[in-house]
Amino acid sequence: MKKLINQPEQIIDEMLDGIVSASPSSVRRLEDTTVLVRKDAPVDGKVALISGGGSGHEPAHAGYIGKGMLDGAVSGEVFTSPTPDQVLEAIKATDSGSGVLLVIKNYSGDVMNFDMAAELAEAEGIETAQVIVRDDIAVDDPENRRGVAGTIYVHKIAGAKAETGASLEEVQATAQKVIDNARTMGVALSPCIMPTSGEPGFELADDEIELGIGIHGEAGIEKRKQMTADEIAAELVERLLPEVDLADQDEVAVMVNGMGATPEMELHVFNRKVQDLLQEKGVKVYDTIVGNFMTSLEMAGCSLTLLKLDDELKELLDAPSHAAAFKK
Amino acid sequence: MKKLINQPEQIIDEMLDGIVSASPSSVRRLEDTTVLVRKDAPVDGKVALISGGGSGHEPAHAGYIGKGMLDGAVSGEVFTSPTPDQVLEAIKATDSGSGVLLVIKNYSGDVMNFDMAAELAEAEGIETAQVIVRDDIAVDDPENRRGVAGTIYVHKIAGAKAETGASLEEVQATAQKVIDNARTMGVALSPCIMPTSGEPGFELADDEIELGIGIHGEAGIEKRKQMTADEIAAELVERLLPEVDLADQDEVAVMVNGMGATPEMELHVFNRKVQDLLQEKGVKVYDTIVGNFMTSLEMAGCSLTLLKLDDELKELLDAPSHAAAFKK
Amino acid sequence: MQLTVEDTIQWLKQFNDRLSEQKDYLSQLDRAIGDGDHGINMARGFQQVAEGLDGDFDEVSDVLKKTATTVMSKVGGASGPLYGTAFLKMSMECKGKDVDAAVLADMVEAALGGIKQRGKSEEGEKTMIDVWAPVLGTLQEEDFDAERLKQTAEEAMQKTEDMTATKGRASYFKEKSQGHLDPGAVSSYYLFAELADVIGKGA
Amino acid sequence: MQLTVEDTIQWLKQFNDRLSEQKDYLSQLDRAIGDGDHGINMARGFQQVAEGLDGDFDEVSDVLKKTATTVMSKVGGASGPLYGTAFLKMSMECKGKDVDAAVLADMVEAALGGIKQRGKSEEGEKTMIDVWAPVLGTLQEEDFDAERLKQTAEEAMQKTEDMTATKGRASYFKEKSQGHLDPGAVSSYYLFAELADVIGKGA
Ligand SMILES: Nc1ncnc2c1ncn2[C@@H]1O[C@H](COP(=O)(O)OP(=O)(O)O)[C@@H](O)[C@H]1O
Ligand SMILES: Nc1ncnc2c1ncn2[C@@H]1O[C@H](COP(=O)(O)OP(=O)(O)O)[C@@H](O)[C@H]1O
Ligand SMILES: [Mg+2]
Ligand SMILES: [Mg+2]
Ligand SMILES: [Mg+2]
Ligand SMILES: [Mg+2]
Repeated sequence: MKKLINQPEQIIDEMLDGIVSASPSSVRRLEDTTVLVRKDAPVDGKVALISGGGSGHEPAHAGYIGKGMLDGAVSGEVFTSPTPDQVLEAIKATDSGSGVLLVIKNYSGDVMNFDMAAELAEAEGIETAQVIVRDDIAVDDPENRRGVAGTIYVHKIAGAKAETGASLEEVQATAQKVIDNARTMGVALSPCIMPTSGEPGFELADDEIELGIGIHGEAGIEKRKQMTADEIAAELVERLLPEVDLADQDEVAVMVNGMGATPEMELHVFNRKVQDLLQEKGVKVYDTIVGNFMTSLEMAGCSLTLLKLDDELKELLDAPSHAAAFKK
Repeated sequence: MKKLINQPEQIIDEMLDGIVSASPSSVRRLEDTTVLVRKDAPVDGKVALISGGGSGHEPAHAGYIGKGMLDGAVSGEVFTSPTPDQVLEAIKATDSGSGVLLVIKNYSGDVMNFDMAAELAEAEGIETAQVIVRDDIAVDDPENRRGVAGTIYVHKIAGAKAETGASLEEVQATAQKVIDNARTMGVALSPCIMPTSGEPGFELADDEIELGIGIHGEAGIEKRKQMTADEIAAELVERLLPEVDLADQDEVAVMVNGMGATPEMELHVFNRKVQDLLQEKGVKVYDTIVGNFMTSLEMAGCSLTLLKLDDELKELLDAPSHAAAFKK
Repeated sequence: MQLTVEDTIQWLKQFNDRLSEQKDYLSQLDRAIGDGDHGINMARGFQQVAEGLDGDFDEVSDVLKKTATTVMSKVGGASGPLYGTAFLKMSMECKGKDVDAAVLADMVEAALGGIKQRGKSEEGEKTMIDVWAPVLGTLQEEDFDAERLKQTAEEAMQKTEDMTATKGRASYFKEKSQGHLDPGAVSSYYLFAELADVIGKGA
Repeated sequence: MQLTVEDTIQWLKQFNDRLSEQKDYLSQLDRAIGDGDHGINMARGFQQVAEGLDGDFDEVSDVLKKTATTVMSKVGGASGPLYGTAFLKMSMECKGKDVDAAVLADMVEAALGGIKQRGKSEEGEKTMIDVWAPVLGTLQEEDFDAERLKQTAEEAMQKTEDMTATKGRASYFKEKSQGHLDPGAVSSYYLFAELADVIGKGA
């Protein structure tokens, strides 16, 4: 697999500089770290939002930095959680005195590293709060569910909440509400290739797809014979709907997320069936986004996220955002 | 190659319905056509912009429909120009009486089909004007150069001009100014696969890249041994700079465009070197965008576009846009 | 010779059959020096043409007119407008006329003119024109001969192999376009081969 | 037995050598039931540890403290905080003390407690804990024996093969995680094997 890179060991460093050089007026890098923050951080009187994790999920997480979403993003090596010292730097650089919310995806590594950073921040007198995203229904045990594309909604909605001047506790509560109401499931048509080893994360035969994948090139829960876009849409919708627990008047937000190498054309074909199915089942769709939001390098496939909305979430979802990867 | 599709013959139809179902409040499809237009088309007192071409370049072209950019987009089969009757429908649906500008990429098929549509429109008493995008310097003869990613700048800037209430002639002149000042070159790391035949557009050995590719899976001008991201950046910058003809105080806009399957991480790595090189050479960068703007299905690789700016172009580039794929 | 309404319908149906048989071959030719869709484009369009030929037609011109509009709206790409224009010009040329050898020559002359104008191209640029032009030469000779028509088209098609493309997608390949047949020239050869076949049988 | 500052440095250098030798193997183990980076993570971090061991250290605790901070800031993933915590707890436990067999047992006990707390995990969940816990058992026996330490670690590591993962990335594989060694258990085995080697030579 050919990649548009230089030394694999330099890839994160070079990526971060590349991101900043594209948006020098809105994003800056903390020297000698893998942390990017809003150019104007810390923002006075505002709770700061920090997210992050392993790299390879671009535009997550740095693409979501900007007014209305994140104040900072911490990047680890490819698919490897960043270390506590890096997270701490992000916390220190974005805290305006109003406290910092850490948006953590539910992986052992992310949880532990961010948690250690929170302990270190506490020692320095900075108040932090955490939310742990666990939207991936491919994992049965709700406690053990991974954080995947639903994280984007947490950034967007909690980010908008923070812009209202809400307290750390309030922003945390809103973020938690998003987490409680977001459910995702994904499918891979082909694996991604680790830049360091040049090896695929799993093997798929020419006529196989992988259901219930995470976002780190790890294998999914089930291999299936190749299915059509419509069949995959039906499978995901059917698995997700019981999990979002909709009452009659509830509306949902829909995210069709490409895993990195799926042509946008195919995402639209997939979305068409998703919308048809939701309509058939009487589910009202308030908002839909289609694109690459939380990727796994050059994996082919997609994930589907449903987020149950209430009035607060709708208003915050519609609020402006200046993030490079999520302008609103 | 696995694809997230149903019947290959249905792919365009389903994609178009999918796009509309994601943005039902901003885009609509003209019944029994492959034309998408602004929901509020025709827009009173405004010159309309129509673009289009073969499909497979998503988010081009329908993703650029919206206030500040296109009024309509016409989609052909994958990599095949749409037919005159379809273009005519787009013209009729978007003309408010102020005339319609056709943004055409310089391919025999596109030029002929849009031209025939213009003749038909004339017969119906609708005024049209045309611009022909030819930014791809991989083709030596300037007259014969293909239209590629530079087309996005034409959409953006001429679209903003149209929103000012400018006349058809003025909008055409601005579009032509963009064309005269935009230059692009691309490179492929792997070919794309035609959904109909399942065949790749060209063959590349494991250690080869293809320089000077177009956007239709056609082969490029030169096969090269695998190069690093920095080497490719240097090659493209060196070829482009003499073609943009910069004076001392000139500023440029930079577009790093992914061909469809290149992880965004790699685009940032590539962009870093581009920016370094431009800085070294004393070229002032006014604006940079990095992402998938004009793709070739799941081709891996990227293109680099440089656009020389003047005050008018800067102002119009900065103007708001509501297009799904280019919010500003 | 005489080309009737039935002959014309037969011609177009045979052409469609040939295209659907050779669809992959034509696309493969186009993959070498283009974008690999010529067979798909032509087969898609002429399938529709064939399906529209069951109605009543007063004269040859009407059949060709209907063909032209279908081709223009169903083929797409470069070949759509070019074949569409060709059929339209042929239709206009024979309007109100019986199609004998002389009228046929005039029709092909009009079509060739239309293709050149639409494509802004000339002979020798490695396109379908390089079949249409020699075919016109043959038709303009005194004694019409179906076999010679077919042979001329075939030889002309073969000659595109050594040419260098300067129009259409193949032109991006410059010298590398040599050694490959032009797909549009091959489909044009099929068109005239089937015409020769129909006329040959009728004569 | 006695673990000196030099022994400790030697131990960590040997561990680093072992990790860089086995980097691909560890990553391959992680590819089967995780995300394929355990070897890369560990090798990256302990390379830095090894490079930082050339300074002057007053006591074993200082070596371990420095190791802990380097591991925490250079390894990342799940193994970073876990090994980092382990070394930090060991360092705190032996502060101001000479490291004999009894202190070593206390150190591993503290480390194991730290890992469990940090990872919210217990024995039997197919993680590195399943090596650390049996190793602690051996160290807590009366007569210290380097060879037995190594054997215990090795057997414990082997036993993770049949376990079902309930923590970390491997837990997503559920029953399918059976039949694969846990990568963190294997790297922990290397850690104790090199410790046994250093102590064995010193004794
Ligand atoms: N400018 C032109 N003039 C004449 N014929 C042309 C021109 N451009 C293309 N062609 C013909 O069209 C054929 C290609 O048709 P097709 O593959 O269907 O369209 P596209 O090139 O748009 O994919 C070429 O083989 C050539 O014969
Ligand atoms: N919660 C946990 N408690 C104890 N050990 C764990 C836990 N999670 C993971 N591990 C250990 O970490 C190892 C994986 O480390 P590594 O691959 O470096 O990190 P990651 O899983 O983040 O990619 C596993 O093999 C396991 O031994
Ligand atoms: Mg990892
Ligand atoms: Mg084509
Ligand atoms: Mg073609
Ligand atoms: Mg791992």
